[in-house]
Amino acid sequence: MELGTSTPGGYLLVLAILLPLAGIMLSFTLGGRNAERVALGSTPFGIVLACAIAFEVGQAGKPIVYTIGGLPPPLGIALRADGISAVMLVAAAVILAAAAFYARSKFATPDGVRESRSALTFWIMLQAIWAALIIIFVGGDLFNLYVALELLTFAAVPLVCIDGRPETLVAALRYLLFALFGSICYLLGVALFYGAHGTIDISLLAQRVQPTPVVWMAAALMTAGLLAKTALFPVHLWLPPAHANAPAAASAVLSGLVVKGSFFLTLRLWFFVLPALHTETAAVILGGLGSAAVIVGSVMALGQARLKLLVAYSTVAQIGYLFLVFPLASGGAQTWSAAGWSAGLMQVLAHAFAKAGMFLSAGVLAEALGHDRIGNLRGAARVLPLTFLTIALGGLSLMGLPPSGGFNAKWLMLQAAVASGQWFWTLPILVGGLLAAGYVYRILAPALSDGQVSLKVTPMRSQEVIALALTMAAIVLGFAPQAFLDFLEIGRPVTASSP
Amino acid sequence: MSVLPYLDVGLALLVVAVAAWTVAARALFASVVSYVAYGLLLAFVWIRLYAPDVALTEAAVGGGVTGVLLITAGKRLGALHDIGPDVRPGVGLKLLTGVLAALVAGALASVILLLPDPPPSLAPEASAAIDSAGAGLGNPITAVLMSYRSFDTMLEKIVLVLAVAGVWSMTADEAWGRAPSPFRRSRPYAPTIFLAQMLAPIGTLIGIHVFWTGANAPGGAFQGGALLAAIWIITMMARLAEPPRVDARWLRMALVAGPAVFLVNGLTGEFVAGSFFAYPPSVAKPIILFIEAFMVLSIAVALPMLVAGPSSEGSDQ
Amino acid sequence: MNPSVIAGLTGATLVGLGLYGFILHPHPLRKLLAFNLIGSGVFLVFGIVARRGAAAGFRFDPVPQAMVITGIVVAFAASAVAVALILRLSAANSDLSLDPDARAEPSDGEGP
Amino acid sequence: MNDLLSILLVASLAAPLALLGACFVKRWRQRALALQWLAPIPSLAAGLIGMTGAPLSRDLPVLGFTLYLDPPGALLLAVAAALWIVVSAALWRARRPDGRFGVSWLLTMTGNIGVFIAGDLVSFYLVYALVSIPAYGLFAFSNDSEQKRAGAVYLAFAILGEAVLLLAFVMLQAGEPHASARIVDVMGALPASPWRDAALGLIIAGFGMKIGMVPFNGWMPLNYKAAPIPVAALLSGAGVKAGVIGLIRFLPHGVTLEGWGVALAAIGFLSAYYGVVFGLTQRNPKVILAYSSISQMGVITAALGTALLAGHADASFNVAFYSANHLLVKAALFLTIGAFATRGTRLSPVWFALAVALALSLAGLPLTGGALAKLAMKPQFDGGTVGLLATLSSIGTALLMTHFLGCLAEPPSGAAEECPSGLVRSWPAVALAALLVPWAFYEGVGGDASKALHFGEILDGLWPVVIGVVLALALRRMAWSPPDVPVGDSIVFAERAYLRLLNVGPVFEGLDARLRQWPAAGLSLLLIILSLLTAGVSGR
Amino acid sequence: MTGLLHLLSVAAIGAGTFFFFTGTVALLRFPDSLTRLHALTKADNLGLGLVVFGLILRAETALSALKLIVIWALVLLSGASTAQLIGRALRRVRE
Repeated sequence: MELGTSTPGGYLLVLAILLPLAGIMLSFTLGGRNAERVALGSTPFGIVLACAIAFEVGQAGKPIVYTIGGLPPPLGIALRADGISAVMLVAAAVILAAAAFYARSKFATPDGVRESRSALTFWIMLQAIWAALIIIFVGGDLFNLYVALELLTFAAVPLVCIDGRPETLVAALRYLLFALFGSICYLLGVALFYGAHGTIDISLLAQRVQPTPVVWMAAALMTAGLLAKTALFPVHLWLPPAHANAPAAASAVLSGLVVKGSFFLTLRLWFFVLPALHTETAAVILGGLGSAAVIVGSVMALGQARLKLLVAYSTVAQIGYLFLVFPLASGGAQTWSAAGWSAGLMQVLAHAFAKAGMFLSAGVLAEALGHDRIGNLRGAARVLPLTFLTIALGGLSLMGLPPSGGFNAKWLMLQAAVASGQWFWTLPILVGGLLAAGYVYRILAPALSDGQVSLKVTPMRSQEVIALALTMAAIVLGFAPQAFLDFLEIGRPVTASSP
Repeated sequence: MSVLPYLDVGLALLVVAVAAWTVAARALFASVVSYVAYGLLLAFVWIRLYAPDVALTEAAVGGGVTGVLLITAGKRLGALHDIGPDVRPGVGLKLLTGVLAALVAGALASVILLLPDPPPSLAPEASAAIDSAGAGLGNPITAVLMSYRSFDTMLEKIVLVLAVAGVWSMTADEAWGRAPSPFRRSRPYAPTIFLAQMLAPIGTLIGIHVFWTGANAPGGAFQGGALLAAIWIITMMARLAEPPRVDARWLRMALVAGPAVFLVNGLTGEFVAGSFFAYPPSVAKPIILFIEAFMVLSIAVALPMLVAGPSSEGSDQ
Repeated sequence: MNPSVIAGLTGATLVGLGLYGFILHPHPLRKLLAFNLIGSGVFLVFGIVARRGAAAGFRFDPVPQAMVITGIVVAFAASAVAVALILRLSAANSDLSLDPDARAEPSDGEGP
Repeated sequence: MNDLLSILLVASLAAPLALLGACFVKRWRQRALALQWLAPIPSLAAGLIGMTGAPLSRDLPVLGFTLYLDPPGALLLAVAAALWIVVSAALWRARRPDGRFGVSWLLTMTGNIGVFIAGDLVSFYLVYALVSIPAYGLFAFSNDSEQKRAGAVYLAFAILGEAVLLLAFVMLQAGEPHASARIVDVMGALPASPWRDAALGLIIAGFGMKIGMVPFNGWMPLNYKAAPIPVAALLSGAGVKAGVIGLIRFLPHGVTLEGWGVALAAIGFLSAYYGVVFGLTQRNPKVILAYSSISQMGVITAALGTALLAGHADASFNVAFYSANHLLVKAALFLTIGAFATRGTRLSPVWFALAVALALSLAGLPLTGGALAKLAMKPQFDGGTVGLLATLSSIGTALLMTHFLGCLAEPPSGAAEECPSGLVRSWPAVALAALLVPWAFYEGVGGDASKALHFGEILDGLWPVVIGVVLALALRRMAWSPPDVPVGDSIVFAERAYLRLLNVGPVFEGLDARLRQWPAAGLSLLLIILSLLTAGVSGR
Repeated sequence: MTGLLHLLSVAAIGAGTFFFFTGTVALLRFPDSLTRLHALTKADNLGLGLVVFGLILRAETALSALKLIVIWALVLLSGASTAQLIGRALRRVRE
């Protein structure tokens, strides 16, 4: 494979990255209302670029590559987009655009003010998250990815505490410090990789990597760092308060996309850098943590009194599912391994859309009712039908009922578990589904029952529709054809590592 | 034979001891001061590793600017908020943490000793590339930063902009748009003013010098910019200059100038040199110096803004 | 014992010390200091990698050194954001503990 | 013909879905809900056409679904569709359309139609979920604590069943070497699949939950007690048949699996007697009907078990016919409760005679549809022990149904209001139809209806009924008072166990709070580093 | 480079190191902050001055000699200012 030279269409990758970067700088310089205009104005271009990249990848049938400055790795930095990058790029662009348009009313610069703190911060950070995610999805150089990860953290933290309440500040600080802990572990791993093999380019490393203690230490450190940023149980301490306290549009992006960024890099590490190694035990460890996350996160979600905290704990649980991909897709060229791989990516996408939609709905709900206490939702569906439809559809995907992306993910995961004889993993998948049904029931059953609820504020129809559109995307994923799953395989290194 | 190995060991022990004190000190402020000393000592370790560029950076940032940042914060927090004794960890926890941290450190140390021999290196490639590409840069680090890994460098500058935006986002809503609070409220002492007055011209000169020589010798945009930043900080501490309002247009433009010029140049690279972020070989050096000049400006503005923190109420008179 | 081995061991020790402080110290600013200790330990690992990579007339491999410079800047930016956040928190709240139960999740749903 | 049938099959699903879509537009909602009774018409047509002839399989483009119709499915489809039409028409004339209820109704209808024509694993799973879960909305959206409880229990079983079936379907799929998801292909590959036994166990458990198989029976009495009469009629009649068609589709045909056959037959007969015994302890006619359903579904399970035991390939026809009869009769019986409650004591003898015939039809009273159903089952329960067991169950059914008739005089509160007047007025017609319609279909599925008129057969059918009735009257005369058994019997234990399970909540909360302490999280991270390192270095 | 210059250079650097050493000893041994400060500044200025002088003798170009002098001057400047500031701070603490 020629991964060291630019391919046709590769320039799109650079453009996709530079667009939001330029947006950040323009927004920062122009300030005030222009920050919002720049951010909103660039989203359509971002979506178009993401789709163009996906199209190119699909056309080529193999990853598209760009070597920056024409200087190939190991000295230079390469960008690569394979199937999963392309799909994630599109998903990220769509969800970010949705969150941006949803947030217009809350983060508009008030009249009579030239510039307001929260508006400027929001629009800059949103674009920064976008830029960081794009780099994470297409980056080919581990150190470059480190900088992108930091960019992601620096952008995400101010969003958590954007309204300045003390509890959001604590949540943000906890998030920041723990994320920094994660980054530094990751960086140490990068240093060791360089020390061992003299390159940190993903595809070059994949060719050179040997199962030495140095490499294992590097992998362990990087994985741990990424787990800290992904908030996989038991290092999820920062996630529930951070995601539950942020404004809805930010929560949607944080839960739907930001944690997926570090998860994506974990995938890259184990499946793209280390595919040649025997990683079964490590995969079992990751799967075990994922299973624990599914169970604990779901049980915790069941017990929450506030909707946003419930949804946040549901994220803890759903992140757990993602990590089952490690044992389920580690079989290299085995057929079941492909199912495991598709399952993992399907889960990433379905959760991203469903959870973003649910957080946005929770925001509409909290705004309209003046609270989001689950105990006081009796009859709320009568006044907020569209919002509860969104929650129901999102819940469908979280539970893994058809037709939804969540169901497809579970179906494929179970398929891989059964076909590979790894029975154990079916248990958390099924129990997690049952528990998810439990917490979705806790929201929906009272809301749909008879009861009197009065609206404090009339919800904005546009916000409700945006949330619904996102969850509909999660549902539509349930009809994804085989071609889509094949697309996800583009560029996936399949070595015949026997289990 | 040579005394150098003993000096190395002594230096290492000293660094570790100061670091240990940073962790162990009871009082917050003592810990902060200890960390600043540690940062300066570390610069010597870098010299011993033949990394003068890093040593410069470490001294300027690790010891200098971070020092001001932490000491300011430590002073504000030290008396006010210390965590009560009730949350102090118990012995068992300390022991467990100690053991696990030691295990990780031990594992790290052993894999460092196990690093392959002969070691892999990109030095030959870098050397060859510098010769052939004709970047005209004698300092390989600058070549790497500005050419091979220019993408990283640009991103890093954007991280700085974002950090400034992040710091500013911690402003209380009422105070938005004002200037950050000055470093001292009362009138500064005469020696501070004297020092600032003396240092400002010399320091500026040295800062520019460090940036300029960076093309061929240790130094470069970041180190030069950090020096200029330090000068501005001292000037503000002496209240010879006041921090600017955060919504000042010139400030914003100065902050993004470096990454923006970098980005525009990266874009044009596609048309003039056939690839994004490539330089036409014949004019590579002038272009790089041109970009670096703007980066110096951005760094010199960004670091003081990061240290100054968000604007606060009543800081606008 | 050549300098790079010494520096490597120093780096590992710094990482260990930093980890200890980072995990145990309740005060966020102390955590931040510990984070910076870990960070400098990590940079030293880059440093010895660069030192070991001396070749082709260079006394060091320039690539890891360049990464350290980038890393130091990023770490500084992180510290600045963290300090701003800590100071903001101290202005809003006298308790700086990060313990999740000391400050329960918001008692009411008057959230955003 | 096949083209017409294909179109009808697509229309069967498209019609209710189109109405569902219309419900989301405010202007159209009222109209759409009022027209619900039209939606099952294509299904009825498809069922009637498909009842004869070869099975039809159609792959739908884009969606990747397969539609499949064979005569057993078509029979159930037609009968279920007819029931939906009748009840919908009556209900939505009487009742001001309520969006929540109406959408649940349409979704359940779509699922119920779908289960009979879904031809691949995924779409079957989808429609099966549709027939199970939205039904919650038909009775549980109220503030009445009994209804809420019934709803929660119902949903718990439905979701649990879904989970079990999901795993079962995954195993079925994994056993199919060519990655085809068509049920026909999958079932063809099952006997040779390495996951055969696990899959079968899960299938029996999963569909068992739907048909109230012991020990998964507890939700059914709660549900039928809580549900309004028309809803109970539909759920007990048509809804439960989703489980039956599931067993028909997903148990292997023409293959001898002795162990599974014996187990299934045993558990079937157990359910059959269990339903009778516990039904006798109840006084609420709705609850008694629920126990009767448990019992009748037990008979069906037993029949499928004997088919598996003998490797009998045609059992699906017989079972389908038996189920179709049960579908009609059980629905009519629920309406009987409503009709009798409305009419109060002013009962004509004709009405009473009809009610008796209906009730005893379940026990196989000669000349009723039930007699035909019993005849249809004969090959399954041919002689020997199973014959005896089947006869015993007939006696039990007669006993239980007589008890039911006795309890009709004291209808549950609200029964009169629940039943729309249209259904009360047309009740005799409905009852008569339930008794006679099976005669029209029996020949269609290859049976010989004249056989049922032979004297020997009539006699054979009559004596168990008589014994049952006499026993019931004797019990009544003796003023036997049954022990006080809570509705749903064993469900009480399940609920108690569930409540005890809730105690793990605080345990998890404690664990979570502890792990979210900063030092704990930090140490966890170090442990992760060390364990991953060890995992790698130690070699595997 | 002549031998004499070399010798002189070594002597100057050695003397400078000695002053640093005594300054450090004083820092550790002196009783209070003001005396410590006194010892430190004196020793550092003189010590650094001698070291710089020794190095100037070895400088190859005038420019690097100049740089060394600038370094010395800057250290003098900051040392003096810092000492002043610390002294004032101490006085304020005592009052």
